[in-house]
Amino acid sequence: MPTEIADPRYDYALRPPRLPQPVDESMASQPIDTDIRLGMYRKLHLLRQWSKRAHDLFLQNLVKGTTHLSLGQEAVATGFSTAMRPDDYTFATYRGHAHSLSRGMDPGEALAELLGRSNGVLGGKGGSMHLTDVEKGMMGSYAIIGAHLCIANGAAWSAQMRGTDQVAVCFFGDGTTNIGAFHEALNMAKIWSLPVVFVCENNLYMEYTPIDIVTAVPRPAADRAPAYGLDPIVVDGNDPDAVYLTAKAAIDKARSGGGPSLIEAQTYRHGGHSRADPGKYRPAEEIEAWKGRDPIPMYHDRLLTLGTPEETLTGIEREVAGVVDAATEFAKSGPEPGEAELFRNVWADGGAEWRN
Amino acid sequence: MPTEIADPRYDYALRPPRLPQPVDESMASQPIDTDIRLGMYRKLHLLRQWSKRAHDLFLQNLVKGTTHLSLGQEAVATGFSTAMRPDDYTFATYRGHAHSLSRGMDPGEALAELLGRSNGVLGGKGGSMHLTDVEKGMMGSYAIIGAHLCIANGAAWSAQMRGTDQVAVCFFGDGTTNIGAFHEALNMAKIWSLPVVFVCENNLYMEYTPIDIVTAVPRPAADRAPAYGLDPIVVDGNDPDAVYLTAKAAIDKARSGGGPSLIEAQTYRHGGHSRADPGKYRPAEEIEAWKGRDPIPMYHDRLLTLGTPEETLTGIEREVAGVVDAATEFAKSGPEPGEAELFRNVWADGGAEWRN
Amino acid sequence: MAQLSYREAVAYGIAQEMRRDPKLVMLGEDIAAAGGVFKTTVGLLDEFGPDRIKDTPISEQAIVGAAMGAAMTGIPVIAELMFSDFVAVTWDMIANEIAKTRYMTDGQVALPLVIRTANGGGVRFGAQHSQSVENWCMMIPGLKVVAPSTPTDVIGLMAASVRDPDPVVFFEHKALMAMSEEIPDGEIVDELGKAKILREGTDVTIAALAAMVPKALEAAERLAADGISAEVIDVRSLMPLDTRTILGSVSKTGRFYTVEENPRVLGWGAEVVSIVTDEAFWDLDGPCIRITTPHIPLPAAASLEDMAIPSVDRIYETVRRTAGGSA
Amino acid sequence: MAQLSYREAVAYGIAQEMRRDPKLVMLGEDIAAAGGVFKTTVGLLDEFGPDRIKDTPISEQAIVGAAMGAAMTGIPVIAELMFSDFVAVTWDMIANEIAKTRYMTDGQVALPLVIRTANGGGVRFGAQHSQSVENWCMMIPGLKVVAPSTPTDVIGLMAASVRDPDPVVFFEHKALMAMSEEIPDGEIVDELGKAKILREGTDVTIAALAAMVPKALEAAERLAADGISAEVIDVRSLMPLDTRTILGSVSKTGRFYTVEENPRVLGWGAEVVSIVTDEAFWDLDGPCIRITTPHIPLPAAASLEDMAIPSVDRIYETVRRTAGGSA
Ligand SMILES: Cc1ncc(C[n+]2csc(CCOP(=O)(O)OP(=O)(O)O)c2C)c(N)n1
Ligand SMILES: Cc1ncc(C[n+]2csc(CCOP(=O)(O)OP(=O)(O)O)c2C)c(N)n1
Ligand SMILES: [Mg+2]
Ligand SMILES: [Mg+2]
Repeated sequence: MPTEIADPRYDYALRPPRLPQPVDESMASQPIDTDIRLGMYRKLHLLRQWSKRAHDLFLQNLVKGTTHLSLGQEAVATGFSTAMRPDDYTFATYRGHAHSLSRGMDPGEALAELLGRSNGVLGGKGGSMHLTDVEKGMMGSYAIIGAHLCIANGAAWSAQMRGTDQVAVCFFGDGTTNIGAFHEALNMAKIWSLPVVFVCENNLYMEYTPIDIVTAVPRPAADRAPAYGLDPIVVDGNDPDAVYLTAKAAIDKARSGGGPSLIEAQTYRHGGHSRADPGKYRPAEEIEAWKGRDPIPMYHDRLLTLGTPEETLTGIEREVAGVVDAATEFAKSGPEPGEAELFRNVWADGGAEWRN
Repeated sequence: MPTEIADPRYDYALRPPRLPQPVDESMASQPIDTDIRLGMYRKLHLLRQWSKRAHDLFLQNLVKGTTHLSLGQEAVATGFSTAMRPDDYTFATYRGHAHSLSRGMDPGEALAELLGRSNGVLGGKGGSMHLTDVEKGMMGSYAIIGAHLCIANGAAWSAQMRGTDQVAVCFFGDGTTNIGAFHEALNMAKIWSLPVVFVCENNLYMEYTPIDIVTAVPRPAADRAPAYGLDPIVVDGNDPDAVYLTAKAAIDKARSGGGPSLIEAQTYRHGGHSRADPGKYRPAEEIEAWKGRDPIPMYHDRLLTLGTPEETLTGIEREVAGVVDAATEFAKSGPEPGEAELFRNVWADGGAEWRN
Repeated sequence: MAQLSYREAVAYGIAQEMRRDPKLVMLGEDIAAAGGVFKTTVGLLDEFGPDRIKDTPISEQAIVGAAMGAAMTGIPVIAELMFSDFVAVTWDMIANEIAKTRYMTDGQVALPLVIRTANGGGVRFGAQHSQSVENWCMMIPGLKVVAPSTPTDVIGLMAASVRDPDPVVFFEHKALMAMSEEIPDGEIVDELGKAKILREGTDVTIAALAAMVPKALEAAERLAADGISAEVIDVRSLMPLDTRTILGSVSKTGRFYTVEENPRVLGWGAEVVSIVTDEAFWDLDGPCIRITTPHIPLPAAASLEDMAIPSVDRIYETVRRTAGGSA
Repeated sequence: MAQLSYREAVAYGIAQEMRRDPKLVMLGEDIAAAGGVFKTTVGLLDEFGPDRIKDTPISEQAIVGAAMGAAMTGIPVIAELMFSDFVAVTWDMIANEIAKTRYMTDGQVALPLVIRTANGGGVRFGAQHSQSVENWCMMIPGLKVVAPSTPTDVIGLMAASVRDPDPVVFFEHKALMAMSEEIPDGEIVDELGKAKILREGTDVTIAALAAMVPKALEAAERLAADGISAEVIDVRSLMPLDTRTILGSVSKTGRFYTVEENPRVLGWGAEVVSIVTDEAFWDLDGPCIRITTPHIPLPAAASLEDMAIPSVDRIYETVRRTAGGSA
């Protein structure tokens, strides 16, 4: 077959880069408690360090199957989870590690699940793409695009019926805005005024394809909001403060009966789509620019500017490193699940019998 | 169970009526050839008289199964089909009789199909909801909501690839705008700049439910157009001239490479959703008002005003009556299909064998 | 005792459960004000109000997804899909999400929900509104599947389905809607996973489902006149499957027939026959025979549809011809 | 002669057909620039350009619908669904539209299209990315279904599928991607509806599909060492189904086994076993036995997945245990 032709219609890495917005410096002066900010700093680090460890374990061939990391996108999970009430609901995709950890899933159980161990949060049965921890409000990671937006509606509807003021927050990617279920979910959320917040993490790519090539509007979520009677909301998904404030507003609105929101958080993944992907279809300049907008050093600087001593931050980083090391030990030490697990929990009676 | 409660949240007939717009009198002065107008008058009558006959035959228990008539909505099919080239493609729903006839399907074969006869256009195998006549560009009537918008894209894509300048026109109802396939189809049509015209016949109801109760925006199609980078286009679906002109503009645009359009034609069905439905969930005042906006007497008057002699119109009506009578005879005289037809045309080899 | 049609039994069964459990809700297209296109939900809006009986947009994925999300957060739900053909539009939700979530989460997530839908043919609606898709659902691990054949079974199995903590697909048959019978007073609660022997017999076993049950019974009547004693089993529940009742009957008769409305290939009978020939192999006096709709889409014309779906004549003649030796 | 992997054979087979028919196009997610997530379409964009190899949005209904609309208007199409689990997202398009349209229109509409998709497990992707859904498609009248087990078969059956005037669902197996073999020079064109006897035997017949085929062959090797002569059939095409080859083999061996990756209930083997026990009843020396994945969603953990999917050991031991008498 002929050699590759350097044509941006073909080779997406040759297209003009899509660069990040500059940091909104005014965010530093937003009235957010230092405790909340430090908590967010810790979360950013937890998500980052844990994910890097997952990647290392993948390279060591201990994580089988596939993994989808959120490296670079941590501010979205961080800002939202910080704005949520413990009994609120999270719905995420296969790229759900950050969301799971941010809601309080045990890092060791999460890692053990990736390793397919019986001490995994799902006993090894779900795997990387399905992290779920109902007790923590982490209502699942869903690996087929679209469905979970509809399911999140159901949880919000249930909260509405039960009168609990709970809110469901549903995360998904830019590519997901083009699937039918997105449309059905948004419409239903609006007509029933459901307490649900839809969060599109626009990282500019659906797997290996630039989102604009396959999307009729420039902003995949925001430009669709009016089709559901909703306001277009865009937030810098690499700024934890901006995300937190936007999240809080939308969640408060939902909690107080104001109905759903659709938020587009602009962000970028540092690595490839999934484990084996080097992410080469992206212009080098684009990757560099976004790595320069990494939420973690930026937030580190902001906290310093706001007066947090460096050693406080270093302390947090070290503490998280310890957590991740312990999680790794926990995960590695777990036994592989066996026959008992195989036939467990198909049905509510705990078993798998389908005939007498 | 308790007796009915008079609450408009329950009883949709108690809701305020949604009234038609007044006739746009300026349409009379639009430069449309008299031949075209007389052709449209004939089509209106053909669709009306044929459908009434189908209804009569249903009452005589000769039409089994179900039928969905377009009584009241004839101007949409009339205007569009008149603006189409013979080799353009039509895709319709189960409410597809008017579209089929308007593209030139033989009225007798169409009626025979409703009667389940072997001289039906589908040999009796498709029935009322699936009228298709590929030779006439009538590419099918589709009975499950949504799919055919995606299929119409494919025909348009094919025309684009073959370089034939053909355009696909796809009709569907207001209720259909809430299904996932609508969203996927519109997005794909736009990004591939397909020569397809999507026509939402907004008759205010999805079956027995008012469209606004289940839709997040007031205009189910037009208010969604911007989500696909398209202009919102609304047309009086009860005015053949208005429909014709709007259709022509969109089809010309598609044919000349300008990409897809989404058009909302506002109209109303005189009868119920399908054969057995009396349509009682609609406010009486609303039904009356829309019957007063019946496209046929309106167009009759317009043609008289424009100088067509009454006897020309009466002649057309009589000619059509003859066609419908002949179609009825043809249909009634058809034999019922038998075993040969039953096993015919599952596969391209003409048969139904699936094993050796 | 009241005389109730199959159609009325649906609403009756739902109402019984909604009275029992104030949390139970239902959603679907045209189910509230209109009472459903098959009039199977008439009266429910009046009794339970618009917050528990919800009309939806034409958004089957959103409907079933909402049912799932509500069920996993403590609200039991009945979702209606107007025609069982539309199961396909939301198949991802049913087959990939609802069926698998309990297992994937190792039991964290419970899904007490029922998907009700009008199944089957005989009403001349054509290939896209007449399918028997019970086999689609039967083949997915994690779904329970029932298909009642009488008004009383509709009520009892509805109760069993609603009370079951697992997701159940509940097939109401379009051709049975007008069938009517006396139903017992008081609460009616049945059990999933139990077939019923409706007629005892000694020569052949005929297993049938839903609209095929009355046909099998009528054929058995005619066979009896010819001296062939047919045991007729209403399978009722495809998942769980009551193999014990079926195997027990076959071990007695030695001859096994299924009467299936689903198209032939991988109809539910293929599984049952495979089990029977595996586990009752040495009891069989001859091959198991599946009487099914041929492997074709269902045609619309009355004459064609009547030829396609198993008829009393076809059942009678098939058994007569093939079981002759054992009679 | 060239050495080609199964993965490479997919692109090779598609390229062969795209060179032959300049009208043939392909669409799917990440198939163009990226060469597909399984790298099964590498090189095609370069050779055939972006108008014939089209990247799409995540819109499976639109993808398969576009394939249908193009096919019915004279453009043959290959549509890729990245994972076969996603068949569910567009099941309405496949099962209700594509499968039925030729019949419903009494032959007016032809649908020369192929839906390619990566099927099966063994790669630890969990319940939503590892399913074997060949049985879903086999049960729908109007669909043809193939599942090749070798690179050469991939190419030959791809050609047969593309050239077939009916819609074909083409299952590529994820666990076979790296398998490699010499393929013949020149055009490779196979035939739908033909099973292949890969190993002759006299004691038992083992029918297997896709990734189960090499396992069945390995088990047969071990059985031979024990003195059991197993005939191994690669079913290859579920629809049309080559019952003649299977029945012929069973009439010789008297013992029949299936090895299926799909979950047990209504796996493809249920149909085959039902046919065999009906039509070769008097040739059988014992029950037919289906060796399948249990009726559970597929778990992600390596240890669990390996227990779930039939292994060489399980095949060997099952046959050894049950066919002992006839050995
Ligand atoms: C229905 C469906 N189609 C395709 C896929 C394969 N797939 C997995 S992730 C992905 C890209 C998703 O992109 P996006 O929504 O932007 O999320 P991101 O991965 O960027 O977070 C695709 C196509 C899928 N999982 N489900
Ligand atoms: C996927 C799907 N869901 C539900 C139905 C049942 N159904 C048939 S017509 C209809 C209403 C359609 O309303 P609309 O799109 O406004 O078209 P209209 O009938 O008014 O022309 C419904 C719900 C269907 N055919 N397909
Ligand atoms: Mg993305
Ligand atoms: Mg309507």
